[in-house]
Amino acid sequence: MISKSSISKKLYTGLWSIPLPLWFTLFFVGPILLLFWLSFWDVKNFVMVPGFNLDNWEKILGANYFWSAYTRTILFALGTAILTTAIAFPASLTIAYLMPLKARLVVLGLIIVPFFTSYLVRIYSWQVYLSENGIIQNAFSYIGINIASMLNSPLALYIGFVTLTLPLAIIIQSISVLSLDKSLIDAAYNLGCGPKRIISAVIIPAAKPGIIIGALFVFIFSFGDFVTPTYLGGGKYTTLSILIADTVKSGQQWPRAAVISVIMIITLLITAMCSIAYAYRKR
Amino acid sequence: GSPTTLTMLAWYGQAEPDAVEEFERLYNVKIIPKYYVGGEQMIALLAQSPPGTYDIIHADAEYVQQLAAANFLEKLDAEDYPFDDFYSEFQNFPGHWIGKDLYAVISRFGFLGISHNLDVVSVKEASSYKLLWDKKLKNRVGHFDWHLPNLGALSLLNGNSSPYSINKTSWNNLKKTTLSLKPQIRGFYDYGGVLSSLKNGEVSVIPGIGEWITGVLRRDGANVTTTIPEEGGIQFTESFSIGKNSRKAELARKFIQYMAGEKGQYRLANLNVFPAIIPSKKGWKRMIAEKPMEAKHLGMFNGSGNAIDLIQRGRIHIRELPHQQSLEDWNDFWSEYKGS
Amino acid sequence: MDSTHISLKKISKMYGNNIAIENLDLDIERGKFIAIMGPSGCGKSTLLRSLAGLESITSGSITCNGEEISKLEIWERNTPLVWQSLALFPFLTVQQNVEFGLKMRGEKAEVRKTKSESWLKRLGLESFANRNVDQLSGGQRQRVALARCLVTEPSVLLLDEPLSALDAHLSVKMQGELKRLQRELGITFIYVTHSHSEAFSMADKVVIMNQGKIEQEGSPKDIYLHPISSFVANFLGGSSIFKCTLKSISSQYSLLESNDGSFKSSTESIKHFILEQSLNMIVRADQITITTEGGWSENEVLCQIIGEEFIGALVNLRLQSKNGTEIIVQQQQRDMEKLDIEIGSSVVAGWHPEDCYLITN
Amino acid sequence: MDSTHISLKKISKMYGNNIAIENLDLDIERGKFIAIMGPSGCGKSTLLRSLAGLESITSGSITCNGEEISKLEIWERNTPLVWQSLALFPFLTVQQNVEFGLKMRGEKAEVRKTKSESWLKRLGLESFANRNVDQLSGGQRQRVALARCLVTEPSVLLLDEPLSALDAHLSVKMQGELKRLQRELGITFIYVTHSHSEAFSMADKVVIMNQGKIEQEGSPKDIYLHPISSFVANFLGGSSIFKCTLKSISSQYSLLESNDGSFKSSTESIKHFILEQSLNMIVRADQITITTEGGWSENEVLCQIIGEEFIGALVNLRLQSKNGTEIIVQQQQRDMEKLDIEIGSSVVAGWHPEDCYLITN
Amino acid sequence: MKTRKLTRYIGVVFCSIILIFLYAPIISNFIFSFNSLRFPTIPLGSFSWEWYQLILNDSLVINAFKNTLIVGFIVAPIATFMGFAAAYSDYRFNFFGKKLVMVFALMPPLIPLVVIGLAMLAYLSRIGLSGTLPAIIVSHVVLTSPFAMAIIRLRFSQIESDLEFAAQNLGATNWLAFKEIIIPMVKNSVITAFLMCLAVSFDEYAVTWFVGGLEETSSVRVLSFLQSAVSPRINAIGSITFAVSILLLLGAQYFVFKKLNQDIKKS
Ligand SMILES: Nc1ncnc2c1ncn2[C@@H]1O[C@H](COP(=O)(O)OP(=O)(O)OP(=O)(O)O)[C@@H](O)[C@H]1O
Ligand SMILES: Nc1ncnc2c1ncn2[C@@H]1O[C@H](COP(=O)(O)OP(=O)(O)OP(=O)(O)O)[C@@H](O)[C@H]1O
Ligand SMILES: [Mg+2]
Ligand SMILES: [Mg+2]
Repeated sequence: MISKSSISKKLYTGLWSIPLPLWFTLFFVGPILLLFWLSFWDVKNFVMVPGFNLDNWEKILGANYFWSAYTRTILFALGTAILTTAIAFPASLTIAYLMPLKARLVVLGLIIVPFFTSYLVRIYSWQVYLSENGIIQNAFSYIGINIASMLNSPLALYIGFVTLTLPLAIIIQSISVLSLDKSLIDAAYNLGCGPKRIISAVIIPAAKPGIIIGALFVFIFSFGDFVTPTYLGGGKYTTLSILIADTVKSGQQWPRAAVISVIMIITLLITAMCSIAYAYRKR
Repeated sequence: GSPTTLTMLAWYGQAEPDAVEEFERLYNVKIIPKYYVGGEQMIALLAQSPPGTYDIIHADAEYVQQLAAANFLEKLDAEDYPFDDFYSEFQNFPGHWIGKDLYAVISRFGFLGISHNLDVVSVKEASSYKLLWDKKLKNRVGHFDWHLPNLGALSLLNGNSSPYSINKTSWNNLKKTTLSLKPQIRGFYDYGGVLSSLKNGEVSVIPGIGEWITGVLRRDGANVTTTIPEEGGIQFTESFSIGKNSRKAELARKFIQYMAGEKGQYRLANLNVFPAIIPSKKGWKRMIAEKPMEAKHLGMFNGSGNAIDLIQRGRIHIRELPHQQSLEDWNDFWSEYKGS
Repeated sequence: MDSTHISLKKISKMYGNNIAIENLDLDIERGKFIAIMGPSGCGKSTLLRSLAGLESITSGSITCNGEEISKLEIWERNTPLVWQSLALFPFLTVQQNVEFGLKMRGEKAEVRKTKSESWLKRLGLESFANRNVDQLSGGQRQRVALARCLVTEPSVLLLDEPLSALDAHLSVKMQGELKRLQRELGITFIYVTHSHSEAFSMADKVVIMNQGKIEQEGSPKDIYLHPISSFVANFLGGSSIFKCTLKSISSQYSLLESNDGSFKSSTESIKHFILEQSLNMIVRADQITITTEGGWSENEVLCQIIGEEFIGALVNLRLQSKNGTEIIVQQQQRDMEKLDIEIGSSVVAGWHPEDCYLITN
Repeated sequence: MDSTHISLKKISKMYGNNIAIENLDLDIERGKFIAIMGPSGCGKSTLLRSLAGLESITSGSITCNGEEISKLEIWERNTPLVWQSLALFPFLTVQQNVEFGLKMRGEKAEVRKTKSESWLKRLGLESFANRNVDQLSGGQRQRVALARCLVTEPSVLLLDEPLSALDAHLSVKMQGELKRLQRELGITFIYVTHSHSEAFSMADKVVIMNQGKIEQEGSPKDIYLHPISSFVANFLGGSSIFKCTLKSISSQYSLLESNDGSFKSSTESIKHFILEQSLNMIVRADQITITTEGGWSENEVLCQIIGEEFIGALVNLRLQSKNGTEIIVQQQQRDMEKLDIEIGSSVVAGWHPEDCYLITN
Repeated sequence: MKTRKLTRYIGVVFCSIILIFLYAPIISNFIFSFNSLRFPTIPLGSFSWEWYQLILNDSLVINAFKNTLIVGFIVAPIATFMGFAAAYSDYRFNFFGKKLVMVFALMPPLIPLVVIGLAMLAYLSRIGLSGTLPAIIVSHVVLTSPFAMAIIRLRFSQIESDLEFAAQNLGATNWLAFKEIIIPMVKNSVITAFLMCLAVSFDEYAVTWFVGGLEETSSVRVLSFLQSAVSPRINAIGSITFAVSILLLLGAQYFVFKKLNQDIKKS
């Protein structure tokens, strides 16, 4: 016998637990399996031929330039994650605790808006500031200081990555800092925790999920970003996404690109799972 | 009635109004372009799209070979196109024929040598690729981020008479030569990057590119030019083909015919996106008559030293896929070089 | 050193237009145990929170050891508070919660460990040290909150109903611990509670609040025996209140008249009053005796039993006189058994003139 | 209709590896007031939460009116719970909180308004109707939580320490309200409390839990007079426990031996025991009398006074015998005044053989 | 007290610096969109509307804008709903394979765009969907819903879980409890998630290029301008997008503030 309530319960559970898995099964699992399979294909005469061989894997895993790109990408992503989190956190604190409600809404709005202007456009615009004879160099020479162009330097890369990720980090962090129970802060003060320590003793642990998830997204974004390394890094800093583009240039070597992708996915998946586990771990 | 549509997979600019408006009017068609940014992605896109999605395909010669090999192109009938009017070098352009079958009609071409900022480097200085190692150019040399033109140019410097067909020793030498250039390099740029870095002075010299870049910059007032060094230059070509299973093959043929004709050629030589040399004699005439300055810069003038002359004198080598090494080897080396 | 530890002078606290504390004065001696009681919403928690600096007072001054502290930051006050709402840190384990205050004081890890473990043990929480606080029962949580403050062994401790979620047995045990702590370390306790037994058994001084003001303060005995207003008498409960008019004063007994008849009271308690004044006569439940016959005492009222509450060894009887006055009588279980009465029975409630306590209306 | 309203059969609840309730059986009659007591962490809240469907029980069955409900959804059970943690809706006003249940039942706005206002009034909250719940005092919040459940007038009401934050005066008033509700509407109350007086004054049946199991259930009187184990006696408090061995049984008195000497007990209470059995002798505090001389009773122990608690009309004395047994004596204030004793004095505690209550060890 | 003021001051200055940083590219973008020169170098050329005229007369650009809006406003609701559903079911239910679902739900942003673009195209063309707006929508939903999920899940992890049960205990069915309790509590994060999805969809170019065939969104357009034609039209497009989004924001804030003021008056 199926009772009315059990139908309604199934309906309710189903409504929430089915859509995303269903959509993903239809439109994501397919591509992702295809991608994985692709990494074992051959390329003959500039055409990909389905097959199963490990050559692509051997080739990539055996290439020095792959590993150097891999380390470089991880380091940049990690650096950006730390940098962005460090910049975003004081800002989130200010927004959450030091601003009146209306100012908070305005500032959060202002932080979201740039997001709607294509990232490509914004990075392109950064070139104007950083390049030789760019705005910054001109400004400095106006006050009598000569500086080198900043384009194609790690600094430029970080500027690009931070442009990409900062709004996201601030928003995620703010959500999590704002919903923190204020009485916990008072309780900590009451136990002798000064305003300097309150951040490390209460706010950070309590807002940990937000901070970590924010940093994770920053990591993911900058790990896979192609635009900044290309347009602000001058292609000099081969990251994995640039390497993918390069790999493809040896005549339709998509299978090798797939290998790199799979490695990237695995790396990010491990990072993601570790950081989520850490974020939601109690204590 | 409302115009029929014609789809075109092309490098940016080939379906902009300055190129196609007249054709569209004449035949009451609307050309819908799909612009691509890299040949590889273009081929991948074609490979994964249903056949017949794209009626016209615009590509560089290297990719025509790949496209034909992969059976993405319809065969063409040479009779349909005004090859008689083309300079002889382009009547039987190697990359476009596979055996007896024609797959593409050349639309325009250009030479790659050393592009340089005239404020820093004179034409005379640019007469040899050795310039690249010049002390004053430290950290002032840029690369267009593609191995074929760059390695081709340096291969010429190394004295290889056919730059893309080199034996193992020469290949190793080429690698050495290339790696020794790395300290001079400021960056590896895509099209846009090349343009802006030359323009704003970030780099002073870029090998392996040509008038297709400097021509654009000059229009914007930059003091730059391209010099073909004594060691020789590289040639690139663009062409039109008809996509496999195109349902509008007839119209596509009309389009190619139009582009190979005088009016089309004249337009192509002056494309907003970047100028290039055209293979049509009638086109040359009109260029020389109407835009002598531009024509001169591109090498379209009468007399010795013009584009055809350079080709005939053996100064120019067609950009090709490597013969004795695999494309992969070259590419891998390029990755390694960038990462070094 | 002055024996006054904390002194509140004319403090007021408004929430918008609501007055939570009004012009309150209170001196607290060092090392004493002060219990604050009062009806729900009378401002007890607000008072503690103001002392701790969690609320900034609207006016008045708070001094501690003679120094003004009302402008000090919360963390500078060293006045740990056991919150009514607990406010445990959900991201820390039980033990980490307890160690928090020590950590803030820069104690070394071993010291923290020893101290926190000893306190967890004293509060019966040793087996929960590594649990998350949301995996605890209500009483366990409350003990964690208590341990979190006790472990810092401060000179003042503010407690807001710290034992309200504990069963009587445990509560008594905790009361013992708290008392011992107060004696051994000389901590000044300011203790809000709604439990009379807690207040009366632990406090050196009881403060009864009403609507943001202090209604009465004094030793437990004093307050119990001599409530200064019918509010206090009522609040403490266990008393019957008769509205009377003073009719005559003689050397031994004075005469009062009420709806329920005329009563005699020992003149000693009449001192300050004048004839024809309206007074409240308060008689404690344990001083009223019921009989079936009456005639043994000067003050007797005929009543009907309307309720009976059996509370362990004692029975509380609620009686009603003909005129509707409610009279509460407390009997020991064993005495009750001798009388043969049930709800609805008519009985005579009587008390001695010296057990009358008179206050103004 | 069967008089059993709710029946729990062998229910268990595990949290991971922690057992919170173990194989518990309980029948609850319709319209009765059941009080559940037990030490902190014994599983009281878990029991209520399981009844309400907030925790899914690990095993066992719960029937309500004979129907199995343990698989029903929470909202199908109609068992409103007053949460120990309150769980008020922070984004709703007081009145909206109270109206919530009615709204969910699809009541019209006017009906909701009338009902909620009447309950707010009965609970003394009428002036807070439009406040946010975080602007209330602890006791006010608790009353909102109470009102939120009461307003739905369900047939079963689950209450988890619903009066713990109220002062005695208000608490008594609320107890009256609850009792009245039970009588008028015939609601079955399942009431968790740690206050003996609440349990004993309101409940028809008291259930004492210990470590997830029921230790004893029965009428308040029964439990008070006849605890079945020393755990219960201890938990209820106010008793002294002597460990004894049964030495002889005569027609009138039986003889028991303990560290503190030998005692006599009326044989009636010995029935089930055999010679040489280890027993606990339990003597209620109100049945022990202290004198300075002794010699008035068969059972006497010389002790020292180690503590004195003044609780209103009563004084609790804690004594210690030479052998360290703790003895609790409850005296009425007025009797105490006659004896001239203080902490440290030696006194003799004595009790009658018929006041001994014996249980197995 | 003094230090508190100082902290606030420093905080506000810090936030302003961040805003300046975030707006710097947009400002220069705006300025150069009116610059007559093709390359964005200093000194500036003369003032010119040319680039705006060019894009406003370019049917491809107009069409791309239209597509962007269509795609964004279809994708954002779907993705927000799916992200919400996944976050809620993770928070609320326990079912077999939940962890796996969560892992998959987080995966799309982990995959390099060029490659997922190709794989998507390969897959979608096999099911006959490639080269259409639905193809773009389908893949954008895949790409954006993980963000929605993460943001909303974060909010859920901070909600006292008792409240929903308290509502059910008072007779609210799960639907009602959802409406009365869950929605009010997560509303803001859902709005944030919606905006985030919109922004990510607006921004996406790599996958869109592959699966969209002849259909383009404005960021694909920007990409081709950037990679093959370097043209201040990029700036013009950017400025228009920016102007539109700031107008949207102002509109939204107007309503929020209106509501705020009403609330303040009420209480
Ligand atoms: N979520 C949980 N995870 C693990 N253990 C739990 C959890 N919740 C409660 N417990 C444990 O289950 C036992 C019973 O808890 P419960 O809340 O029922 O106690 P209680 O009788 O209500 O106590 P109190 O009077 O202190 O409120 C306790 O020991 C508690 O630590
Ligand atoms: N944030 C607030 N905004 C407005 N009024 C408040 C606020 N907090 C408390 N109040 C009011 O101030 C008065 C005093 O509150 P307080 O918490 O001090 O009471 P309390 O004596 O602790 O009561 P209880 O015994 O119920 O905990 C109450 O009437 C309460 O409603
Ligand atoms: Mg309070
Ligand atoms: Mg409990």
